[in-house]
Amino acid sequence: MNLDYSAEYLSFQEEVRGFLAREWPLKAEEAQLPREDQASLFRLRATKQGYLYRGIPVRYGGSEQAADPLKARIISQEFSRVGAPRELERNGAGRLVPTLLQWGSDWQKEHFVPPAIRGEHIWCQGYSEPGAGSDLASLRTRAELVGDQWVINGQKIWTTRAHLADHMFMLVRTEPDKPGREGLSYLLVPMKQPGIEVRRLRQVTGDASFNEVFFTDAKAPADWIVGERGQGWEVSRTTLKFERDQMGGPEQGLDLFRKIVGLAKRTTRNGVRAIEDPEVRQWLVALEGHVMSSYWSGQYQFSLGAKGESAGVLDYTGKFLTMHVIGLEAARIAQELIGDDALLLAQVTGAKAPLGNERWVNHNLGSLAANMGGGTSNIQRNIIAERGLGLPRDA
Amino acid sequence: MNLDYSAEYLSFQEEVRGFLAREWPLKAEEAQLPREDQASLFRLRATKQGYLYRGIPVRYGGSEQAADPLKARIISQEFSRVGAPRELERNGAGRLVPTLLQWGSDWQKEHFVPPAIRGEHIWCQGYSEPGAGSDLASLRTRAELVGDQWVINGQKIWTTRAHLADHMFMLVRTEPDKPGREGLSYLLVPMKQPGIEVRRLRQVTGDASFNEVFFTDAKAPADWIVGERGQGWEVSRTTLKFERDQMGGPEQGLDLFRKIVGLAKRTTRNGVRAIEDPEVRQWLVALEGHVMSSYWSGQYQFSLGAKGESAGVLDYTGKFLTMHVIGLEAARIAQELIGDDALLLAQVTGAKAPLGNERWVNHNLGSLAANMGGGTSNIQRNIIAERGLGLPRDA
Amino acid sequence: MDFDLSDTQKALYSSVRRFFETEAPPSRLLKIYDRDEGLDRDLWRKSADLGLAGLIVPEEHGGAGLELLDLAVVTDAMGYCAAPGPLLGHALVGMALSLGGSEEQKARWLPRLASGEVVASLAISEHGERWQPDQWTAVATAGRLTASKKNVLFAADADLFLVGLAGGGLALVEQGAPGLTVREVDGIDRTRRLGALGFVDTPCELLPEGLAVAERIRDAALVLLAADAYGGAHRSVELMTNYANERVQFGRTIGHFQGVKHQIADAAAEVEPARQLVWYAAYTFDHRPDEAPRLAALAKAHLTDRYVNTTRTMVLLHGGIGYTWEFHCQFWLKRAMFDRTFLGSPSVHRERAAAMADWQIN
Amino acid sequence: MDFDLSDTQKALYSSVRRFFETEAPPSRLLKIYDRDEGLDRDLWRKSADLGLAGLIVPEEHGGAGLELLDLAVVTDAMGYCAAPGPLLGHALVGMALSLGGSEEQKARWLPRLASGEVVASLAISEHGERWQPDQWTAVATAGRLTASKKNVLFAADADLFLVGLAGGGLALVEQGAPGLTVREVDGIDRTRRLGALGFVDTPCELLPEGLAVAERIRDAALVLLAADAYGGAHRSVELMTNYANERVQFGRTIGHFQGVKHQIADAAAEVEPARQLVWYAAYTFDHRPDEAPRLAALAKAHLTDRYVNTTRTMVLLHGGIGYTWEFHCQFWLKRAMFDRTFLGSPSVHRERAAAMADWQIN
Repeated sequence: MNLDYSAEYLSFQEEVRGFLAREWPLKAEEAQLPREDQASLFRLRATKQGYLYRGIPVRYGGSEQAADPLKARIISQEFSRVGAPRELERNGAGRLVPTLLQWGSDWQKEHFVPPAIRGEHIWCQGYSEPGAGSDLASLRTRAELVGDQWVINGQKIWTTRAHLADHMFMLVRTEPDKPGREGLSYLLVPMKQPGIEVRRLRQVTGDASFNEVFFTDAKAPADWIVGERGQGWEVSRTTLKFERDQMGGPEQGLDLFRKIVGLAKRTTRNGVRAIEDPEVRQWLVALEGHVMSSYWSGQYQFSLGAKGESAGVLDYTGKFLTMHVIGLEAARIAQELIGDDALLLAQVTGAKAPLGNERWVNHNLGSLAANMGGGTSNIQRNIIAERGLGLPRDA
Repeated sequence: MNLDYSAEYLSFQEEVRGFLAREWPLKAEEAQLPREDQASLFRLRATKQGYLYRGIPVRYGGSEQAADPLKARIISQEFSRVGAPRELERNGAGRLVPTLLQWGSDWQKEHFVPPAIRGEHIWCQGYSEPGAGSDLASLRTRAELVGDQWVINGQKIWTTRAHLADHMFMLVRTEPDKPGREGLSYLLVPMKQPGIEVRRLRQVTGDASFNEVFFTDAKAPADWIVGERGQGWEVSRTTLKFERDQMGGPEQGLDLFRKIVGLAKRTTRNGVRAIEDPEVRQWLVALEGHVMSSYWSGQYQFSLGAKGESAGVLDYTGKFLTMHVIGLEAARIAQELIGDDALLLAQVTGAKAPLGNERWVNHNLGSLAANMGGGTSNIQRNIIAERGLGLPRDA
Repeated sequence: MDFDLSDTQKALYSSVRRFFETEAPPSRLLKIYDRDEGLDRDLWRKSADLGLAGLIVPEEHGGAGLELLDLAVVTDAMGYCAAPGPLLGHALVGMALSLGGSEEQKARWLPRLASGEVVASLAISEHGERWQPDQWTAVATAGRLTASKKNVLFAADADLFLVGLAGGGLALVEQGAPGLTVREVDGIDRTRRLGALGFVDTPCELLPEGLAVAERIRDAALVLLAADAYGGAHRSVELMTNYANERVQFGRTIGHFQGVKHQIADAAAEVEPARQLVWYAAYTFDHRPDEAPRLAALAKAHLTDRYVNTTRTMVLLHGGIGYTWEFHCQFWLKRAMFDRTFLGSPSVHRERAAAMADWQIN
Repeated sequence: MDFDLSDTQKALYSSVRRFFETEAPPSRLLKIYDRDEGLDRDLWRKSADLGLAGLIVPEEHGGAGLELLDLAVVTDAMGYCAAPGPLLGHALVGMALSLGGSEEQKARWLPRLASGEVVASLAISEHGERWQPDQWTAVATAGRLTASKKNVLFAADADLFLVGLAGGGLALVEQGAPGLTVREVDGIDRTRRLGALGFVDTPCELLPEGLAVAERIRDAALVLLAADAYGGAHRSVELMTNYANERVQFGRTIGHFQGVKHQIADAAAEVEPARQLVWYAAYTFDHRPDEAPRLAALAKAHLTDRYVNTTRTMVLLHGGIGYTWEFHCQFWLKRAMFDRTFLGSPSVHRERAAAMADWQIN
């Protein structure tokens, strides 16, 4: 066990720091560009330098570096330290791209990967349906190959950013005579067409980042299928895995913990600063026990990953601990700390994000939403029990 | 809503108080009798007065009074106030007797009820088996009618007081060709015979109140079956209902709460009396919320019962709340309060019952045992969900 | 000796529940959540016609002269429906006037409160978590008040405010009085709108009775919040049960899954017996005043915690749909958050209950 | 940069686990629980032959010269097996001598401690929950000690005691010294026997270094208790999983029931990631001493709470059999209760961790 970097990596760290000192923030007139353009420009340079999109071939816009988790980690830490733009993590670059690199045709990779990692295409993910939340095998939206086009009919729900997206990657039923998962295919679909209607769904916070998407004879070219017909379930697992990895990381718990501590310093309880209240201190340190466990087990998983080893049940518990133990307990503590600010509703949309304690009301509500992104907590428990511990699957 | 007694009941209360003032404790040379004999003598007099065994016909040794829950309650409260012996609540008087009154033959009632309520026969209950804890339908101990005798082979477990008992009432499989519950009969069996071997099972407290009972060609007379052949399941429900009513009553929670408060007064935490510690006070009042809910919903159930009405889901939640919410939380708080006395093991058997704080270690262990008497907490949850709320039965 | 509601109380519960189920179903609640309508005067008038506005106003002043337990039963039914409206504050102002007003004040205001013609509200909360009578700091001098109050129910719509003063004094201020400004805030529970009041040299009229009345009002309010919380938590258990019996996943209704079943059973076991704690707290308010302050604190702390837990479980169990603005879960989820916070959080009242306990003394 | 055990440490873990699985299986533990045998000298000798007694004793004094992390790995494996014996106190006395003993004391004692020839134990706890160095009150005057200590591991069997003194001083007392009386008590966890010591004018020998060493010993002890707790909690998750895969109820293994499954999953999610918290706490002890006291407190509080929760769930999930003396559940259930209480409860260490936090300062 050694938490220090070796000389090779210390020198790589220096190199990255040097690059960042030169390149971020942008200088002179470049600094006058709109924020998004600055980020794009910087990403291009960082990719050229071999710091971003390291797993993606150069011909698809990546930097094609040998896999080196330690270097990746140093880059991530150093970029984060100075607030430099990192890889896009949205549906396109974060979820579709790894899937295409594994399953896509050459044409698909050439056509879709570069604009996705540059953020030029916005992608949304069409998995959930009203009748099938956690149970993807029972999806009913169907696609039929008519001539050289897929014709799609049905409905998707909980589709983040569908109202902004250019494309969707989706699971559709293409083989009606095959049961459950075997009848599904993984399809890419252009969103801006007459056959697609997007309706926004508001959340309990009043914010609207989800959508329902209705398909009525919507079209997609025949060769926009990823993998074979009936292979959709398998293809989608790549994406789901990336999704799971993205949510509930160990740093997330640490960040949240620091914010809660900050809140306890600013608020009052029983006439003293909340952070001096004996009960609050017990709660905070009890929470910190989970947070530090999550963080250091994350570091362990990272070290194993770097050696190509599996972390066993930890591969399944991490997200559950972060979202369902730490997230819920943090929400509870925050609600205790903010006193009668808990009577306020925070309006979060865009720039109107609240600055007062009422933002913790939204956090409190948001801790419930942890359900939707990656399956409900009960599904997570099943996964821990079945895949992590080898208990039998539900009948 | 009225929590006062009407004039009729106030006068009944006076009558009971007068009786107790005269009759308990025993006077003169009667006061020199062994404690158990004093109790028996007093019970006889109280039964004659119509205060005990009110639901049991005079010819079987009861006092045969008209059902009056309010009077029963007054008797219970007044007897309890002066520490006078009440009805025996053990397997015989508490469980077998109501079952026999409903299902038994005249001969069985005459023969078994009087000695049971006088405490002359000690009964044990033979339900659980090693392979079938909560799942009585899968019992395997069998009895075969050979001539005028049942011949019993098999094994029972978790049998309280089997090492002391004269008789057992048990569920045995008499109809091997019928499935599950339909093959069971309810049998009375004499314990002191060569075909029965009792092995004591110690609990984690070191105490041994449970047993395993082995049957090898054990015998019972043919007419010691209660109800018909194959009706055992139905007959046993009477007993189970009484068992459930006996465990986890609302006063139990109140008693426990008072003891925990007493403990918090005697112990120290963070340099002050524990009862002055802000965190302990929060725990205690939070626990009291459940305790008072349990107590007053018990009073409500009592009032409904007196009117012959059902309390719906409350009929199923009471015991769960007392044993699995209140019991476990009280155990947790006690463990916090006793500090390093938690390192001690209390020896509880008989008169060696511990007087120091280490008795709470046994309470802490005992809160886990709540499982065994009336089914595990998960079974209780199923019952609440299925019978109380109408959710579907497990497949 | 009978610890049960009377037939009249049971009928009252049913009729109030039916009334709000009809007049304010979830579709109506969604409209209220969507549009900043303020007080629904039509609904208020109808509920006043039902007798709710004057339920505990003495009969000689035009009310029904009932007890807190009756009002708690009504509040339980309203909690079940997440019923919108200003009844909580309104009824408490009526109680304060009945208990502590001068004969002239009673004669002037109570009949109009009982009929619902005048809508009243309590203005007691101050900045810095000051909810309790012994914490109030507002001072009235020579019939003039300069102060500010927050968390006032339906501040923009009420006609009459009862304002808490330092030392537990109470004063009446009419809407539109000189120097009175009202600022509405966007509260978490839109069925119970909130606003802040500013008073600058505003004329006010003191009630002859002070602290003792203020404490009674506080205790009554705590019991009513507990009653609302029970009603809502009970409804949440029902909603979960119904959903579990309808929603199909993996080929069967999710009520078949033990995980779901046990979550609902745990909620029911915590919530259902607590209704009788509310009843007993109301009963002590009406008949055993020595026990009442402690029971009120205990009930408010216990029930509102149960309510928050239960509504959170409800949302989790519903998955995505339960988290949408359009679906009905949010009405109870947010009402629970309101009930828990309004008039002081559970931990505040637990510490109060501890301080009042007999184990405190001996 | 590699946050993982070394291959040597992994091998150490496996061999220690295998050793105790073979030498002290549940059937052997039951015998220890049943008969008051005191220290099992045969087992002790064998484990000393394995090198455990001298693991962190410097090589020049006959030990293996390893770090606390290595000892924590051993303790993890021993927690997994609920291994009986005095290693905890013994190893800490060796550490104290290494860190704070005179050259003469080291030369005299360390080789015999490392070989296991001498069994050592810590005598630090005093009446009134005084576990921490700054709470000790025992005073030695002119090499003579009159005091009493409780909760001493294997008090009747140890040959050498390290006694905590007021101000954090440390003194050696030999078994059989004049004025020393030993009283055994019946502890909850019979794999780690306890006794009380009385000293009346008993000769003792001070260590030159005081408080700083005492605090290091305390931190090491906390980390080791946390490691034991992880090992035991991990085993408990395994035992539950195995039982759920074997026990048949209602026609299938109970692992099919979601209720059971989710209880085990919840336990695993809390327990498994906490192993790395133990590692990090040990790592800071070895390499980042500024962070070590806080991490030790945090780890002890967190792990022992997890351990108690998990073993209770384990017993509940086993039903009746889990509650019997004969079945193996009790070894871990009681060990958890021991680990939680010994050297101070989680709430004590949480408050210490809070007091040491950087949020305390700024």
